[in-house]
Amino acid sequence: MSDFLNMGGYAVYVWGSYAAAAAVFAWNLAVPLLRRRALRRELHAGQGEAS
Amino acid sequence: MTALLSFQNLAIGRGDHVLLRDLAGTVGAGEILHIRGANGVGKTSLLEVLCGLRDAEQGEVTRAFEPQACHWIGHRNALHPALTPYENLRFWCALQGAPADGIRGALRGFDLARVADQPCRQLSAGQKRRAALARLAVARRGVWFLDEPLSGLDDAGIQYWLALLQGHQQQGGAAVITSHQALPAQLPGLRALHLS
Amino acid sequence: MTWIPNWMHRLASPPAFYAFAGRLQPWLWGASAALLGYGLVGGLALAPADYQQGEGFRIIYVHVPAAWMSLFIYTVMAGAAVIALVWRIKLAECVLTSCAPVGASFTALALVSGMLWGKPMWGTFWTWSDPRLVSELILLFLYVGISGLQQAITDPRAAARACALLAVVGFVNVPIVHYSVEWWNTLHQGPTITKFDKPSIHVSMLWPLLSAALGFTTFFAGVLLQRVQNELLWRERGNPWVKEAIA
Amino acid sequence: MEAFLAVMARELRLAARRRAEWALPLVFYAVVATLFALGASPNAPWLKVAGPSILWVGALLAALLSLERLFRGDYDDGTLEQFFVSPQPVSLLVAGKLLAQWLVIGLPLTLLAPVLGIAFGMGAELTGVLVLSLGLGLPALVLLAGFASALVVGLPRTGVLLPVLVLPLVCPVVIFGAGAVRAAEGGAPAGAPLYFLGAILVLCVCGVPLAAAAALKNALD
Repeated sequence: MSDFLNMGGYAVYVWGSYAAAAAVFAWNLAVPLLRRRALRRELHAGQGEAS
Repeated sequence: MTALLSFQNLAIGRGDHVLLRDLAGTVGAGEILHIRGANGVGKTSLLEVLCGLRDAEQGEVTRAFEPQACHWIGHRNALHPALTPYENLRFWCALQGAPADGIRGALRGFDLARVADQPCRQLSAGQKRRAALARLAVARRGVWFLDEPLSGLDDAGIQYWLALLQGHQQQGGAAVITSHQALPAQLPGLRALHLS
Repeated sequence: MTWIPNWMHRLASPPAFYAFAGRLQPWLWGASAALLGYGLVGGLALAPADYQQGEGFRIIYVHVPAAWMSLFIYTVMAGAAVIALVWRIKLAECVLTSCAPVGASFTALALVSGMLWGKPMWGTFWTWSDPRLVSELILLFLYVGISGLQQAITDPRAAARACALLAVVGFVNVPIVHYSVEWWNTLHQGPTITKFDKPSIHVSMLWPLLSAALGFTTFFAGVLLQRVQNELLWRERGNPWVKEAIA
Repeated sequence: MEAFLAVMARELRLAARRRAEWALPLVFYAVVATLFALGASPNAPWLKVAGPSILWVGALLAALLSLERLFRGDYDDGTLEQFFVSPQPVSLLVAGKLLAQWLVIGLPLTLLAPVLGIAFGMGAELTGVLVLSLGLGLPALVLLAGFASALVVGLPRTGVLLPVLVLPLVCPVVIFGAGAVRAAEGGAPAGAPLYFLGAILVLCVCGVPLAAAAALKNALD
């Protein structure tokens, strides 16, 4: 297991890249979902005013 | 009478927002269409669409004249502050392919002979408006599209402009005008389009 | 009006596309999770270490798909830009503005992973002698410029059309940049960094790579649909279908 | 053609009235080059090596800063609307404006460059290549900057946005332009990069006026 984590001495670089990838994926998932929530709130509020 | 300009089922938008729907009308020779309505209702946008400066959201505008056979005078005067009225108009003539020999006379008609060779930044708002409107007299064009032509004009200016307009009508010209001021009711062929 | 197939026209209508995107998304997320999962396990554990680069080559499973995405997304964006400019389809405008931030994030990932790969392999995080790395950097600037332009113009349609023009001009620019950087490097006669030969990829290394690349692509498709849905909801607000959709 | 010349004549007349418009970029260029030299230790050898790129980037920034407001005045005072009701294609009018801008801003910078080149220890032959590369590169730069300023014309404040839009687009121009000088410095023939610059210029001349006209139309809508 520790061999696996050690990555033959390249641990920082290998895990660093995978962490960066994870961050990019998380950001890409989170931003549109948060935006959708904000939109729903905003559009519902706008509807309330209109009717 | 043939229509110089006709539009059907017209929808006008700004950005994603539709301002006006289901507009229709015609403008024939000798007629004046006065577009009226409150601020922000879309008068200028409609005028731009009719002139062809802007695309309609929907619907069709039929123009029975060449694109270069019309006058467009927007609410901005298209005068460079560092150039004189004469230089500005001469540039405009070259741009529009119009002969430049009528410029002095047109400026004189609008009582601008004294300031014709001063940079436009030294002119008052009314004088600048007159210089912009002087284009109407420099080149004869079949259809006029004027956005708030009277803003800033004094009585003498308005009278002179009305005389030009009537002469234009008598020669079979047409005009589409947005204006907050009422146009004199005795103008023949005057029709109003109220937007809401 | 230029002729457009009927089904395309129908799909390009915002409510139809919104519903279509909603139905497609679960499949995309599922496929993406499966492909990325296999790529991850295959790349990190199953594939043998490279005979030259040892375990360090495993960065390839991040770097290559990210670099591929940076170009793929730009192509999608430029395609949408052309459609938006020629046919004035609102959907295409939404697609192209949605592409820019996602593309920027993957380009940044390609750069970061490229640098992390470069340090152990070349001994330096950054080298100006690799045209691909430099081109990626310029590509990132282009993406950022398009995003910035979109945010600076308040009217969404004017913003999208300005971005479309910039995207098309930028699309012509990318190969010129790549070629110019390549030429630029032929000027150096001094010590050049010796690059490793391309690892002769073994099948057990290749399958995870393909799987990861496809996983990245399907993930992008899912994110894109989600973002386009958001754009459509916002730009069509006030229309009856939006009220139904968020009810 | 008459309209094309009229647009050019107007720009040149305005430049003649407002001397700061073309004089300040020259001063800016000289100051930037001086600051680079002052930032180095006196007569540092790398200054001679970096000379071409400093002179190229300085010219680029000087041109860029003065082109930011290129279409702004015409947009604000309504002249752009007159462009679009004119019978002439707008791309032709835009081309006239950009050509005039090159004459007013690009050409003086090109002519100042050899003077600054002396300060960076450039020989006569290198200076010739520098002038030639700027002569081919700056028109392309003016065109691209014109396109970018057409994109942002409707914005009240552009700040640093314009350089961010333009700089990625002009990378190849800088690489080939400064590269031509460095190639000549190393004794290699400078022909190839100059041909590439020429090709880029032709591409820009053909494409950019159309794109800029489309961008202006979009800003008016």
